[in-house]
Amino acid sequence: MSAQAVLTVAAVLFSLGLYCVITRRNAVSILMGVELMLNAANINLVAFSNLSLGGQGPKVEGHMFVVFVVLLAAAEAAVALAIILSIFRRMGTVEADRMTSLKE
Amino acid sequence: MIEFVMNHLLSVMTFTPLVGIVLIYAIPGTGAKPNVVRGIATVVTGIPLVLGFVLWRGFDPAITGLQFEEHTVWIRTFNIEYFMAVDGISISMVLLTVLISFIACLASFGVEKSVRGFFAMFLLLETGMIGVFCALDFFLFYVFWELMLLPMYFLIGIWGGPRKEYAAIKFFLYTLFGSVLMLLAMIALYYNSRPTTLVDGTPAAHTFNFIKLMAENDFSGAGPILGIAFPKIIFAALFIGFSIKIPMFPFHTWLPDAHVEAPTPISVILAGILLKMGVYGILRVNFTILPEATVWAAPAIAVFGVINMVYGAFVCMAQKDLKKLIAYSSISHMGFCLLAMAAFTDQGISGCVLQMWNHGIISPMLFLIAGVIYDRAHHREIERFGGLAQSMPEYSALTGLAFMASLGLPGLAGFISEALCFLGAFPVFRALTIFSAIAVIITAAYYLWTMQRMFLGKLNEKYAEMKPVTWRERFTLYPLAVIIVILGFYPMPVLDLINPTLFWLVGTIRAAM
Amino acid sequence: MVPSDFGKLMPELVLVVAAALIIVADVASARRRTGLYSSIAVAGLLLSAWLSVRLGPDRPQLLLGNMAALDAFSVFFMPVFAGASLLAVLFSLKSSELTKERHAEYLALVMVFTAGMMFVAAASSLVMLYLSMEMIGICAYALTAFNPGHPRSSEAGLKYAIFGAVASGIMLFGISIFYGLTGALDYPEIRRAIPSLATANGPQAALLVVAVVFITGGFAYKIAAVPFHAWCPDAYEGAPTPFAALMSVAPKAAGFAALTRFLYTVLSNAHSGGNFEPAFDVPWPAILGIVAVLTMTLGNLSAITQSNLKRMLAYSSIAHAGYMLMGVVALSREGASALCAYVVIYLIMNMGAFLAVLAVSEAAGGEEISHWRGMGERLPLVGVAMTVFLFSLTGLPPFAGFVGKFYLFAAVVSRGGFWYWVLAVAGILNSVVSLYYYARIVRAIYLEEPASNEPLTIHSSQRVLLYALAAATILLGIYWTPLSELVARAASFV
Amino acid sequence: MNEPLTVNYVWLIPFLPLCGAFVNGTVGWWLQKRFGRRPNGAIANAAVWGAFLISVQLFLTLRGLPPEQRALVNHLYSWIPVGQLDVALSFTVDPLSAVMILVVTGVGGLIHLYSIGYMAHDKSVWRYFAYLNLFTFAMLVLVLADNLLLMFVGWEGVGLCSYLLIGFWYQDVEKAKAGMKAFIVNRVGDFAFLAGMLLILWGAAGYWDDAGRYTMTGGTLSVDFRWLASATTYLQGKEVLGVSLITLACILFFIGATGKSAQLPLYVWLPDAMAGPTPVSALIHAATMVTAGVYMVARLNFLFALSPAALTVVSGVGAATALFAATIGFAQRDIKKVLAYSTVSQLGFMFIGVGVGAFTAGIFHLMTHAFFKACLFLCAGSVIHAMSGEQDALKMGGLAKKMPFTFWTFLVSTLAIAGIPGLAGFFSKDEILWKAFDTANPVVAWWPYLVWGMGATAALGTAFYMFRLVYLTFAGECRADEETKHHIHESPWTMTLPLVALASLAAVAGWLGPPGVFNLPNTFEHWLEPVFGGAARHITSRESGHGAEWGLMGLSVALAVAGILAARAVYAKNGAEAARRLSGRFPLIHQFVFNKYYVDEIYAALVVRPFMGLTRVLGWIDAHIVDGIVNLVGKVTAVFAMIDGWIDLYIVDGMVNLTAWIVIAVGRKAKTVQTGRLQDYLYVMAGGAVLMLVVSYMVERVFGGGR
Repeated sequence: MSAQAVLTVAAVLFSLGLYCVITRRNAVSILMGVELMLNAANINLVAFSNLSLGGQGPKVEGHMFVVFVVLLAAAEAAVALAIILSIFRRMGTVEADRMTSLKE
Repeated sequence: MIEFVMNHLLSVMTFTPLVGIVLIYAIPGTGAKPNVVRGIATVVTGIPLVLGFVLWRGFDPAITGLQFEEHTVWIRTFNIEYFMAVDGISISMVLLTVLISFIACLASFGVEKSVRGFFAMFLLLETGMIGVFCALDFFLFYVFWELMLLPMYFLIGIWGGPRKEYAAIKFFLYTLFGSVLMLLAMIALYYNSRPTTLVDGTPAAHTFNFIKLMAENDFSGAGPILGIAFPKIIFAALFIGFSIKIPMFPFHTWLPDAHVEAPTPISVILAGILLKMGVYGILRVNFTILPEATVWAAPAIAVFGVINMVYGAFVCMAQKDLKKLIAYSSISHMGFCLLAMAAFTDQGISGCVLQMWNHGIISPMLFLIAGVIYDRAHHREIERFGGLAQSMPEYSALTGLAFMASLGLPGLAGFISEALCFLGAFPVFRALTIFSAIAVIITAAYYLWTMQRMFLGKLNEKYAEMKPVTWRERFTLYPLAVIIVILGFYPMPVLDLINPTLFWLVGTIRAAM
Repeated sequence: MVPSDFGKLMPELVLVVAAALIIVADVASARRRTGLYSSIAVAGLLLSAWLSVRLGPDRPQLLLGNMAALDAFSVFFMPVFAGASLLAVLFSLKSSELTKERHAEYLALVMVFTAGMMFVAAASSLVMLYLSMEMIGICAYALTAFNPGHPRSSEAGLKYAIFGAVASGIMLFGISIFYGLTGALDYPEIRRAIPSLATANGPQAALLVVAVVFITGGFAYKIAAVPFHAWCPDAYEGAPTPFAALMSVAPKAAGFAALTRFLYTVLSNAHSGGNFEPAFDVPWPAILGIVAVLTMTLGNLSAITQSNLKRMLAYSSIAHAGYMLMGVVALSREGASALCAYVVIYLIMNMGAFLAVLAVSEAAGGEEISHWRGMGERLPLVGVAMTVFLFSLTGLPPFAGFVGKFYLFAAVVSRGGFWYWVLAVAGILNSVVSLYYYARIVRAIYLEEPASNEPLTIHSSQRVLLYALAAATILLGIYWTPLSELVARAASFV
Repeated sequence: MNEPLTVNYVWLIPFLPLCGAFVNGTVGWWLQKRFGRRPNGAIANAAVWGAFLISVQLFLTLRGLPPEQRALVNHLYSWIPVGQLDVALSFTVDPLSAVMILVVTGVGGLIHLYSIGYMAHDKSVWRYFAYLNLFTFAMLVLVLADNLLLMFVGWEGVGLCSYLLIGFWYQDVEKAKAGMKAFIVNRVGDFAFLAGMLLILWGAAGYWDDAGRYTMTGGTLSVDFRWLASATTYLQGKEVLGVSLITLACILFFIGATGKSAQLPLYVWLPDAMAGPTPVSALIHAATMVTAGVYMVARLNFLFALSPAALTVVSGVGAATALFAATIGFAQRDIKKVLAYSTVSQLGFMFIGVGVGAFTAGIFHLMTHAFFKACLFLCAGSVIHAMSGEQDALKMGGLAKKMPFTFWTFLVSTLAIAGIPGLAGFFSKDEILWKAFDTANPVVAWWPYLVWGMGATAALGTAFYMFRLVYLTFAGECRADEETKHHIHESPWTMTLPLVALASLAAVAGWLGPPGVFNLPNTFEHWLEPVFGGAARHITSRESGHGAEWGLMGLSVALAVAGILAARAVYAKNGAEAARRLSGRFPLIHQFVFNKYYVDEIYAALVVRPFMGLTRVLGWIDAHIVDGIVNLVGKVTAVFAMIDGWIDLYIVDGMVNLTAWIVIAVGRKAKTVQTGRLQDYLYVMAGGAVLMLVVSYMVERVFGGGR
């Protein structure tokens, strides 16, 4: 597996994630887009950990990092979902478009 | 005690007003007793006045260097020093400041709205003003310079006339714009200065010390900024900063608004002292530190000076409000200073500083006069008066004296400085000087016209019963009148003070030509 | 992992322990003993600050296997964070926005948040950086949305969370590419790989640009720089005011600390005289310069039209981030020390301003400018203190804000060069513009008539704090030698 | 040159009137209230007469010295010592200023005396005497000044007093305006004076090179007249802007003189100045102040003598003014206006004198004119006093019988001004005309004939209109109404005594300087010789000879007699009717002359109105454009801020959309950014990140890595 292939896959995944984030109106969907972006990065990290792009041999750091990222993504999603839930209770919607009480 | 005061005369003068602020708020019950506050303020402004007299007597004018030095390290990281001293240029301004502040303090007795706050701001302003004239460290100078902004903003903004808020913020923004340019220039000068030592002997990579910036540095070698040679752009930045204060055309429009809206004592301070800071700054900073650039800019300064003189005078003619008229006349009169300083002749520079002094005496008197009539008639529209000489003879006589002094009538103070300005400028800017002298004619025209519309002719019955000049007003007006007359025939007290230093200054500039 | 490193991590650990203690105490007791929890928090923060000061290393050390740096720089920031959080805790004592029931939660989150910031400032590895930034991020989302009774609070929290998640996603993607390019995640090792990148060309160069820009973007989000600033006003407005005050200062400071460390130690080569140059051909100083100008300009211009004080202060904090970026962009030891100085000064004056807003909004019933009308008469000393803070924020002597501005401009000017001068002039003009909206508040305080003449009172603890902060603002403006020595030491980390 | 002797009491001469002014000005109102009007007048008179006595003492001292040493200096202190410039407050008494101080204090004293009676009913006599004393002070400073700058003090000081006194009855707005006009017109002259002073001082102290750079050569610039006189050789041949420096300076000085001495084109203020009390007109606008210009030219004789061109201008303007003003005198009805134009005309004569280098003759005429014109004005004052304020000569008539003193003194003075031999005016005027004829003009050869011709015509006119006035006022039937007629009375002794004294002087003073052909000692010329001797060397006579002098003298006497006879023929009987008849016959000419050739209106149209227009335009520009620019900057900032919620962010938004379209191929019509909508925020951020990328590339390409 070449670095180029990995990068391409990751980039496509990242772009899809970003696309999702930007176009989706449902807060949950947006969070899912974020997950895609994070996973794009994870693919990179894992791949580069095995490839010797920096001129060194395979390493463990990348794998380790990915574990942390997954963990954190979950935590983040938990907080975000909690907030979404609270909003849903109050406003009956999770559409990001509707939340415009804060503006200048 | 006396020894301490004598050793720290300038600091004591500068910070006594701050002590006054503390007193005003610390003494219980002052909020309900405005007269106590007024009394404290009078004493507290009186102390610098008395010390100013001591300073004057103790000053040896023959020495061109610094006197009454107080020098210590303030912020070591940036080699900032607490450096206060006076030389011939600054002492004249310090004396003017303490005098005019005292008179303005007396004139402030009429203020009825939150008296404590007013005098607190007033005293803070005085600290800033004395500090500016004493500071010889650029950073310290800048701090004092900016320190004046805040009280001035409030004094105009709270105790001013109907459009006070507009005038206050305009004043603030204008001067802040000028001073931030000055800040950049100051930092640039600092970083391009040569290594030197601080007052305690420790080595310093750079310096803010005016004297060292002048004596040990030559900024011709510093790299250009934004594509313009270093001395020139620094000169320009400083000059714009100072010229806003003067105020120089086309940066002058804050002045009429500020004057019209400011309460009388603040107009007095503004015209008497604040305007002088611009010229003082140019002499103190631009002239000494950047002599080559000064020479380069001299023709432009002269041209702006002439525009100020003639344009200001013309615009005066068109004014309907007495205070606005006096404000524009200040613009016109400060033009003399610019023209004269650009000539680099002994007479010119001396005329410039003497003109500052004289204008610093005359224009406060004019504003006090405007205040007297405003207190009685509650407006200042020239056209709406008429024949006041009949109902207020003493007031009319004082006004006449002030007008005559301002239009440069020989025998009164204004003449000597204007004559010196012309004398000094003429050998260098012949055509310009002659052209600028047109201002003398126009000045006579607008003052006499004003005189005629307000005081002569048929008495406007509405103002037939006017309260005569009160004793408090007399205390503010007569000292100035006496000084105006005395200096007209005997200007030596001021000339003696300023001349040696100024000649030395002009000598250094000429050496750069 | 070396166990002795734990000793060096005491400041952070103390905070975590304090957080745990608060939660335990809360769970253990039926009554809400706010005083106790707050005491624990205050004690923890004080202890942490004291420990961090005591840590003061003679020479830089790397802890946890190069993950965290313990050097003058990080040690400088730790007490700053602790101090800021301390203020936030004190602010919260009498704030009606925080219900008594959930005070313990709030305090615990603030503790963890503070520990996170300390890690951010110390992060010496991209892993640590990401983790600690997420740590403060998650706490911040929760704290912003802390007040479920307040509809804006949740909305702000959600926006902040999603925005933060996307930003961290972008940053992580950048990190992953950077990892690919350098083959390392901790700074010393990356630094070793950098020289080989200096001559990068082709796709590698392109990747480098993407990596640097994406990572910078992550930082930009943290410091609320344009164009990653949009969350900031909403979050500040929605968050409980005590936390908004903290958020306007501390995470930004942490972001700046991390950014500075990353840029100076990883992406730059040190030159003699304490200046730095980019180590390879990615024009990040120019980008950051542009970002700085845009940030301060947009922040100031947007602030002009605000009528809600918290929002105005939010935009003002965006503008101040722009100023602080000037210190980073200066790429010199002077720039770093200017940044440090500004952080401290900004902390004092901005938190002071937030406290004043908090106090007055509780006394007068709102955060709009109109609520401040005639405050000079109704609450004279609060008016004075607010005026001091506002003029200090403008950067006028003799207030501390001027010293901060002076530091920043001195750093930029001392670099010289055309673009630095453009930056300096842009900064200086911006500070003139900023006067306009700060003065609007001052105008309301003194120049406008009060809506009613009923005397107002504020809580005495707030009063004392307010005066203390105002006094500090003035004092630091007049005599700042101690501060200048501190920041000079902090900036010596590279 | 000899160092002048030092006398240490000259300063008392101006100081006494100053004290008088001070006392009257500060406590005078109280004195008047407490003790009546007497003390005010007494103080003022004492001050002036004291000064007169000291002047006499100085005159005697001066006479006791050998001619070449006749200069006394009283150096008080360094007034404006700045660098090499050292202007002293110093007074000098030489033969010229001795004449002047005697005239000023003597005539001035008489007029002070007269004023006591004249102002006996005014409600603020104290103010009047304060002004009058102040004027005397300023005038004395002017004539005693040892240098140009101090002279300028007096020069403007008299202008101020003139302003104050013209507008003495300021309640009348027209009078106040007349004062203002006088001051401002004088200021125009002062402007030129100042310019001339600058030019001559710096010209004498150094030189300008071709690049315009100035180098100072001299040591101390004491700028006194002796220093200036000694610098003339240095000044000769120097040019400024292509013109001889001396000529330019002299012409500037002369413009100054035209202001003060009411010459063309700046004479317009003097007729209006008659608004002041009549003794003031006598003192200021006839005897002393208006002659200051003549005195100044005479004082600077050493300069003017070196510039034939400037002298030509002076004599030309003088002659033109003499003639012009005389013609206006024909048609005036106001007794004081006639005298005013007569003064302008006579001043023209003086300028003819100094303009042809006959400085002695000019000063001589100045002195005699002071006597007879002061007398005429005081008589006029006496008449007006008697007529209860009436000034229209057509409403007078037949006063000779009722006011014998006034009539006879008026007649003597009129004969003197008309140039009847034996009286003072004859000698001085004839001397001037003769010198005008006899002095060669190196610039324009025929100039002497022209000047003489104009002068002689003016003399004819003078005789005519003065006698017209005599006949209208004193002859025939009284045309006043009964009420006024009833009040007509001779004035008290304080008023008639000065009349008699002045008339006597007008009668006999001429014998001090008889014409050369009389072969009598010319005391006056001899007296002034030390002052003008040097200048005289530069003036060449055409050597017209005795015959010509006799002939011209005869001719001018004949002209005077002709003028008198003509006036008698027309006005002796029923003068008012004659005047009306004349104006009826030549209505256009009469209107034209009566309205003073509409000069005031022309000035108003050409100078005053454009000037006021300009001030208004500039005022508008300042308020709207200069200030507007600044406000605009402010407004733009504010507007920019206001709309940055949409316009500014539309742009950002647009770019976001653009990049979004390019990169993700998704376009979405998002509206604003700070909308509170999360999506928009994300757009900005993603777009921003992309933008940063793009910019990075661009910066890298364009600036080579951005270092």
